[in-house]
Amino acid sequence: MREEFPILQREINGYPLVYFDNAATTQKPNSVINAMNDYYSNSNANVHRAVHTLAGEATEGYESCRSALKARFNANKAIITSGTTEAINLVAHAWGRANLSDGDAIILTEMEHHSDIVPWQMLAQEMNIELRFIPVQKDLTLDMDLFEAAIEGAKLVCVVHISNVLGVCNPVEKIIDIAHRNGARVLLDAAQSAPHQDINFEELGADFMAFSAHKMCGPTGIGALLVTDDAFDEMQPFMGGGDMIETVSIRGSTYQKNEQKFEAGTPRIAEAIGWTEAIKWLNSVDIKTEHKRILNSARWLANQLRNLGMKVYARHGDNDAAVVSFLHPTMNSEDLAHLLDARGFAVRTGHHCAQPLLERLEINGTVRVSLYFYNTHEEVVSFVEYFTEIMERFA
Amino acid sequence: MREEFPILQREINGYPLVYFDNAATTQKPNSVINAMNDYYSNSNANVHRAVHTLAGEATEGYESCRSALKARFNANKAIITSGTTEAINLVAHAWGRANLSDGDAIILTEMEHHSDIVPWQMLAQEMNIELRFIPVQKDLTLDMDLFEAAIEGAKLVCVVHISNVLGVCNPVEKIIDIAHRNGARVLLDAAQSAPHQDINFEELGADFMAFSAHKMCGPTGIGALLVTDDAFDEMQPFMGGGDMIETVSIRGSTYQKNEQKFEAGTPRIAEAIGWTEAIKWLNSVDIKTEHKRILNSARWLANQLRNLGMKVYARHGDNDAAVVSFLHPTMNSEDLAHLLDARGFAVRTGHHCAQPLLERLEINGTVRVSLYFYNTHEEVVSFVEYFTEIMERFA
Amino acid sequence: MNYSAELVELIEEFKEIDDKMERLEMVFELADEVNLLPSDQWTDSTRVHGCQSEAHVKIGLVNSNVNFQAGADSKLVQGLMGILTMAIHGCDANIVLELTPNFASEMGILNSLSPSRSNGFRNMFDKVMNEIRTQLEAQL
Amino acid sequence: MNYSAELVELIEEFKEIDDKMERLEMVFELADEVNLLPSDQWTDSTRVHGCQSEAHVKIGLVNSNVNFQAGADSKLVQGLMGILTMAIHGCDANIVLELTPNFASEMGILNSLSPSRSNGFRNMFDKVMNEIRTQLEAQL
Ligand SMILES: Cc1ncc(COP(=O)(O)O)c(C=O)c1O
Ligand SMILES: Cc1ncc(COP(=O)(O)O)c(C=O)c1O
Repeated sequence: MREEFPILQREINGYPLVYFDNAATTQKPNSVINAMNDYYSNSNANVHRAVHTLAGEATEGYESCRSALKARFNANKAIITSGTTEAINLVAHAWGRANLSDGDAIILTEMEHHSDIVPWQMLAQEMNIELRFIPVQKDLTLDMDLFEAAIEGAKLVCVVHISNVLGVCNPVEKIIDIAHRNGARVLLDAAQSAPHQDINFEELGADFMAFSAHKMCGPTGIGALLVTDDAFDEMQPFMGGGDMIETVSIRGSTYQKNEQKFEAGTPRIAEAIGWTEAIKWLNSVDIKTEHKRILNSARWLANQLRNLGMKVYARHGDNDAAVVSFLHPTMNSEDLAHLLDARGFAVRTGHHCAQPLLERLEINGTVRVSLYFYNTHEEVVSFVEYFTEIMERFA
Repeated sequence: MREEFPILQREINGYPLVYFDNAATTQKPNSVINAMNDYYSNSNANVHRAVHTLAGEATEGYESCRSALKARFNANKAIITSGTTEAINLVAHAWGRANLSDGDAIILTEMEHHSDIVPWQMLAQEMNIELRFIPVQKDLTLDMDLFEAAIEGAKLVCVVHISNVLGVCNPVEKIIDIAHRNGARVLLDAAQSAPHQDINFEELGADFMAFSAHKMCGPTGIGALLVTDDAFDEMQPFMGGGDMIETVSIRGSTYQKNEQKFEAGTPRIAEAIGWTEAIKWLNSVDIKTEHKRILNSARWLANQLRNLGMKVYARHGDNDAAVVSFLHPTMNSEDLAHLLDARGFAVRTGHHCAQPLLERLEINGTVRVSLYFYNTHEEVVSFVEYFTEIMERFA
Repeated sequence: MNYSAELVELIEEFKEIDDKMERLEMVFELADEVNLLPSDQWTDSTRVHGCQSEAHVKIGLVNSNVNFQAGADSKLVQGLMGILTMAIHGCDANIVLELTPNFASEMGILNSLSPSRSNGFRNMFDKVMNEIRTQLEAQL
Repeated sequence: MNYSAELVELIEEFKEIDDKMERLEMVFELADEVNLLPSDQWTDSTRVHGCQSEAHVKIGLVNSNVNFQAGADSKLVQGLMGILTMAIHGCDANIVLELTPNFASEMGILNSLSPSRSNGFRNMFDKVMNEIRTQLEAQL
């Protein structure tokens, strides 16, 4: 698999790149890079409504992404956005502003990424809506008792499927069940789960699901919102422009009926074509086996780091992601990351766009190792070896 | 120049591609394609805040786009968006909702693209704002007397710099002058002018300027909004998420002070890197000379088409774009486009996302030939030859 | 299903043409095969949706034979209607219902058209088949 | 400007190191050169903005000689402060003001750092120079 990813041949400071920043963004296989290259070199044109050959090819390429998304995730409606963040903002504007009113409540969790917090804070301020944050417990799980207690009066539940900081997979089936029994819709932030699991959207039962291509081997600049037919019917247009309208006159406009209603302007054509290939690539991976493999590496790594005196923030249950967030008792995280980079190890430090979670954990940030399917156990072992050397020389 | 654009080697139905759909989107030179390729193959990482080498390279690549935009257009603030459409919607949400109120007026023109109409119709409905459309006259220019009469009470003037249907360049200096003397801000839709002119944003004096990379040899999925410092200070955040915040807590959030405030979520990294190369390419072109050359070809084409009995909708003054919109007296435009495609000629038909303009012209659509710098006069001549053949065989 | 001799011949003729313009030219010529539905009889119920231009079809059953009238503001679309005319007009409705749009693919005309046009053809085909089915059922 | 002998030597030493980790190690060691500004004296006015971690600097002029105190929660940042200490501490303020951040580039340390860290160094450098300039002017 590794030879399909050209960047994995790269050297950093004379050492082979060991890319452990996959929760931030994943690398791209040749098939994805080449498809975009080929599009720009052979088929580039604007989509929809045009008659010429290139426009036909571009339109088919763009729409193939929607088909691939619907097929992979078993969804009826796939709106293409610029990423998870825009997908969530789309729900806030297109669904939230039309379906919520003064005094309604939205449930969030303390584990949310800023992208699933800030849009709701802005909406809450505009519409006088109450935000209820479900706390994260000492064992790094959500307090489900408090969730059940908080559900009354809530119209929407926004929950991260897998935490990008902890790798913890939340009990979303249960959350969806409780929410629906209480008449609340559910938005799933699947930015971290879509790359790591086979998700059946219709079966899972969420109303909205947001995720980004770049975290699942696809290009930057594109993502999607899956929506059930019912929720789709409740959505009002968000951004206005070309492609999302049926007719425009100076007296008023009418809108498209399908997903294009929410895709104003020239869409992300090359990106859609690249993403289609990334989905094909993911379809070809035995995700269950690969997930088990990298999760075991993560468990091993967590233990090694604990033995070296690190504080590790992870659970590593079977559905959790292969993410290891940790802190050195005294050494500054960015210093550590600089030293790791000196030998080619790419890890992330900082607040990971999840400050409320860190506030609950009473820390400012972590060092985060996040694995993906192209990572090997040997890489993890070499990480531990070098990490041990750093500890001996610097700590 | 042509050999820099790989797609221009392509054959369609056994004939060389003659790409005359440049107002819809332009083709990409190798430097742009290769830069993105290289990014994904060697430097792909998420931007901002990370310590490792790839993240540094990605961040520098992304920010180089902003620098290139500021330098090319002489602007202090360049917000990166997904395109012209999102840039205009950003003004509507971030500036419009914060600075307009019940009873205010916005001036638009009948020449606007749907992307510069629908966002304002949506805002007008939400906030009870009056939209005043400046009519297009028989000679295809804006009625400036009516504009002067309409300016009173207007807080914002939205005007397309160059019409994508007619190629007509509007007197934006005069419009900006009148608007500013009456205390109205001006949003320029520069989707068609940014690719064809050297624009000095500060000197021109507009408050906002929106345009797309894909129409100026850059990638899909990215565009920009230039903003003056004054107008920037009046803008409230639009979409919420990562990167646009300074701090987030469950009690509330604070925002970035610079352009990132309006760039929520993982940005369009590869696209920014590609666009940077496109801007470099454009900087290397002698735009005045090239513009004159293709404009002359367009004038010649317009005359030939008139001689063949077509109704041509164009003015072709010195600042107008090399666009020729026309109609056959009886033959269906899409039929014509299909026949043109049979010999490799890519033209666009339909309403070009400007239905109010077509309504004023009392037509449903046009056939549109739009030239760019890599087009040659020989291509235009061969177009006329084949067009003549079609007329003889089919009309 | 078995194609009519006329349709088989037409498919063969199309297959022999390599040049896209000539293929389009042939489609244009087939516009004359259409039993024209005059534009003053175009209504919302005759309209084929999802076509970029105006396209209208009307189905009648004479005994159980299909009577197909059509009209469009595009000659190309009307040519496609001409092909459909040759495939179904005057034929027994029960046999017609076995037809799939494959015959048009076999001719190579669908991939000579822009995706929106070939979608338009499929929409027209589906609408015609649905009408025939409804009217057949109504006769029972 | 002319660098102090100490600084020239340091630049040479850095230039000889190819390995990034060793270069970082040397920066770490230079953290000891800093005249520590204790964290209870960190205030908003000592803070270097645009640094990811906490970084604080304080300038005093003894006659016209620079007295440089600093502190950070990152040892790497403190090492950079150590380098700056060797470049300016105890030197004549008028001479120091001729310094540019070039010496750090010459050492190759800036491109061993992430862009945010090397920006942080530039911000620190600018803040220190501004303080020196302000205090010099106040003395006049
Ligand atoms: C004048 C004008 N404005 C706005 C747009 C919208 O640009 P985009 O679709 O790239 O957002 C276009 C292009 O389609 C245009 O020509
Ligand atoms: C859990 C989670 N939600 C949302 C996001 C935002 O995704 P994007 O930045 O691609 O919009 C991320 C990634 O940064 C994430 O990890």
